[in-house]
Amino acid sequence: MALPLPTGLTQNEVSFLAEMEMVTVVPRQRLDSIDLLGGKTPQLRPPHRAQLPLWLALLLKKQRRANIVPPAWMHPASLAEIIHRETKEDPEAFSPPPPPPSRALYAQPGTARRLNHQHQPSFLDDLTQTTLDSQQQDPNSILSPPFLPSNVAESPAGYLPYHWLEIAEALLTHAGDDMPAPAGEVRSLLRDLVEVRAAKMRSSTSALEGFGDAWLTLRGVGAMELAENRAFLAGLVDGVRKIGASAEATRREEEEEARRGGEYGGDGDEDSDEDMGL
Amino acid sequence: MPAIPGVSVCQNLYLIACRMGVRSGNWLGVGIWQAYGSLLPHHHQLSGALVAGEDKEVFLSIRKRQISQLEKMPMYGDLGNKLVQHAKRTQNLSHLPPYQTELVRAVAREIRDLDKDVASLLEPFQGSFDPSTEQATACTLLVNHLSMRRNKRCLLAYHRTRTDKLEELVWNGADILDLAGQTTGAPKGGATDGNEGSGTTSSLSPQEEDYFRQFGDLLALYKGQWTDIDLTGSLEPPRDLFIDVRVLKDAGEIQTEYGQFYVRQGDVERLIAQGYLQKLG
Amino acid sequence: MDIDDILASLDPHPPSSSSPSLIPPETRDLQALTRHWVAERSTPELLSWPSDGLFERINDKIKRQIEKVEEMTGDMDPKTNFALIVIQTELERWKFLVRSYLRCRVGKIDKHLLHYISNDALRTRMSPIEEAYARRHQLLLHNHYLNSFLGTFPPAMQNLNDTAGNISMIDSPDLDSAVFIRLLKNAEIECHGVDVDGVLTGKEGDIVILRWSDAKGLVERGDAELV
Amino acid sequence: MSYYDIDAILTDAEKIPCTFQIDVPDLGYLDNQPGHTLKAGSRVALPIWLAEMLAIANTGAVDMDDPSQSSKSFITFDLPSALGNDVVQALKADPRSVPLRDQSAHFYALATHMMELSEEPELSAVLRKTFVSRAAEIALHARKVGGGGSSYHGRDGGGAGGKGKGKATKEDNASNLGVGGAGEEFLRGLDEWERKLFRSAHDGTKASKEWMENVKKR
Repeated sequence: MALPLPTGLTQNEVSFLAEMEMVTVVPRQRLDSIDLLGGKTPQLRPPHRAQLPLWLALLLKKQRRANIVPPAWMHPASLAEIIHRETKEDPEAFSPPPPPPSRALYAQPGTARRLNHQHQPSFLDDLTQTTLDSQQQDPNSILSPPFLPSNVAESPAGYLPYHWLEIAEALLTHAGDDMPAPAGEVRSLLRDLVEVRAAKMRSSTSALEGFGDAWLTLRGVGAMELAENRAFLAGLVDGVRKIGASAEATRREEEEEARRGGEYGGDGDEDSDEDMGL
Repeated sequence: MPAIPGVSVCQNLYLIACRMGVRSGNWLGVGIWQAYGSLLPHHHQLSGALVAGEDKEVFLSIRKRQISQLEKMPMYGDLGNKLVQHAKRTQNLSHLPPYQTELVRAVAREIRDLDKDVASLLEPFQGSFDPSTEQATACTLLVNHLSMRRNKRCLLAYHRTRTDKLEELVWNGADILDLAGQTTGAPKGGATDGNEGSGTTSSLSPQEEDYFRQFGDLLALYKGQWTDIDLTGSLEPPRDLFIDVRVLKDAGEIQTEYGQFYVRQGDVERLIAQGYLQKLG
Repeated sequence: MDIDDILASLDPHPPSSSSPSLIPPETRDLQALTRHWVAERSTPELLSWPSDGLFERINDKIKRQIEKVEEMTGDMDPKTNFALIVIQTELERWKFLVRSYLRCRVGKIDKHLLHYISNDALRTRMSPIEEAYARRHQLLLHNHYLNSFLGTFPPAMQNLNDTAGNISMIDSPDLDSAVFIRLLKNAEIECHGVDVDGVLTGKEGDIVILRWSDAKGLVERGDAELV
Repeated sequence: MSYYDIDAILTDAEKIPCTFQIDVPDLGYLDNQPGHTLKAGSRVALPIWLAEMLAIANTGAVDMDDPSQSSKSFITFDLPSALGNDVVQALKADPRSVPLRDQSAHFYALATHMMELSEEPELSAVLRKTFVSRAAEIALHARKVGGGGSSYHGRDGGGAGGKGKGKATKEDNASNLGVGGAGEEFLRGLDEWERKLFRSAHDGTKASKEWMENVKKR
């Protein structure tokens, strides 16, 4: 095997991915811009804040060259709010992911729009051609984790980003002294959160009790939670599909018959040819 | 219509059996049975040439073992199945159990026997065999044909399972000598799983040793296209390359005036082990 | 970073007014590389080798970065020393992404060699190097079988590509395998189920588990990405 | 269904009860009577790989009076006992109480294959429900075991040989299949598909635990 790994990212790979998330640092030393493969790093000039990928921020932190500003969602108040939402307001679902941040538009001065948000056509388009642009929007221009700024200081409180657990563990372990509250307090809140959500993940299998379902939506699930359960969930869904394969085929044939008003049942020949792989 | 293009005669024979199940295309059937018959002389020579005396011994001895085990008439395909059970065990082992030389030979031999049977069954018909009038023979032919296909599948799956393992070993940088160490005391072909004590016979067949080398060369070629990436490097995401260390003793090489230093972990692991350095944080 | 790289990494389309402008091409390459890696690691079948020369470009960049590191080493001035640390750390991250991506692809190709080299449409998913590797690998395997046992078979049974009968000899990936995707836009998803086929009205940001055969279109249109 | 898949091949070796529709002189050995004619009507247990095509294939006999009636198979077959009514009823009653492995190590694969050959709508429904409800139980035990499991993700690759974490994983899971105290009996009764499911859940939990530990180490 060229790759002795299961399909889908492993926990370590997910954690690696999370290290690409941008976080906010407060430098303690000057550091000139470094020309990296992924672009130039910003000049670091104490005490001015800067945004860096987590892996680099941790490197600086370990060398006491910078402090990390934890994202707002990690504040105890925010975590408590999320736990409340997950337990009281909607005990079934995961709490929703953070809304993409908004940006001022270059094409329409004075207008702001959420990042990635589909363009609502407006009379302005004739002037700005933005419809044309957004129609042929390049997929790579749509940002998503780990490339959305969901863990910088400004990112909204009360929402768990996709990589919440990885970010939290990394920051608590290596930047505990930068926490807005005693690390122990944050930790215990996180532990509760992990528990609540693990239970939801488990019960999600029962969503398949209808065992004919074509899909399962897990809005708000975290990357690490997915990594832990993906192989099992996929195996479950695949198993149900395989056991039901013949029933599904029969159902389709019948529906097809019905659609053709059952003109003639004589499609046996074609079918058999397919079976023979001809 | 002699045969369906791109499909082997055996396949056609088999195909017909299936097709006739869904429509009575006997004219088509006969055509192909004839096409099959016309190949017979060639088959005779081939299988005749391949009946090595040694093969026969092995074949019979294994058949005997089978009978005593199953206390019933062994069926075509039973030996192939044993091979696949070996493959199943192999999948769950981290090393490569011994190659089942005898079993492989016996299963291959079974195919040639079956092919001979088919030939002699068809011979009297002089290539004008009509399945609709000779149902019993048609049935026997189909059974023989299916048995051949089955054995082929078992042999391929067994060898593929092992080449998968071999390829993995190449990826992991093992060399042929490591594999010579991959041995077992079990009598060739008698191993039930690879865990017997070590002996001296290699667990690879000569052909497998060749394959191991050839795939190694192929891989080297492919890796050569991506030298800077180091394709055989770790598939675990990189952890910290660098660590904080404090100098405890003068190691000569890397002592510095301020006793703390930031170095590449790989470079100093031995110094840490030897107690010159202490890892921090 | 020379001008060719910048030109090469510019989008075929102008960035839409709603997409973040001013993303430097280097960052876009990292984003593209990361997406390709995650996608390849998450699908049952081999995805298309990027036609925009992304990996050839990245390979050059890595090569040049390695040269830079070699120049910088030896210079033990603590300041550059730290820059060196940062550069090498990032370098290792990129090398891992490319390595894992390439080996994931080779793994898929090895698993279904004949499937990918017997079909023109599928063959074009491989890079020229990958195709050469696949053809050679198939050759080695077939000869190994022939030398080990297949050679003693009746000629008509020595092929590995018979597709007639109840099971084809050419194994292929199970395109109905379950995958996980994130919707990048609101979208209607046609999903096939055992008892029912249905249309799922998905919201931007939804994480959905469904059959790859149902997800493929969305992913190719850029309405969803694999996670 | 995959040509090289070991489990698929082993599944095809499962025997099913068949009845011959015609006399066949040369096939006596299938019924333990080499040299004798295999008489029409004799019941023989044949492996799927053989029975399947013998049942589909057509003797090609032409009935002059009514050509449409020409089709006649060499054999007819019944569902194997593993999928017999008593098993199905037991599964309806309490899916978790049935040791599927005792019926067949490849229980679901066997059933799926049989359902391809003959429509069994009820069986299909029962088995899907069985699979899902047993899966929940499997996950429960797997998390218990995996949570306490030792490291296979270790740098050395863990397990004998050290080459290829995949192998090492399979090994220590295989040895884990017995564990789980109360659930031991249940786990012993898992078929191949369910064992894979168990490993998935087990490895998932284990890998998460180890990731947590690694974060602390770094």
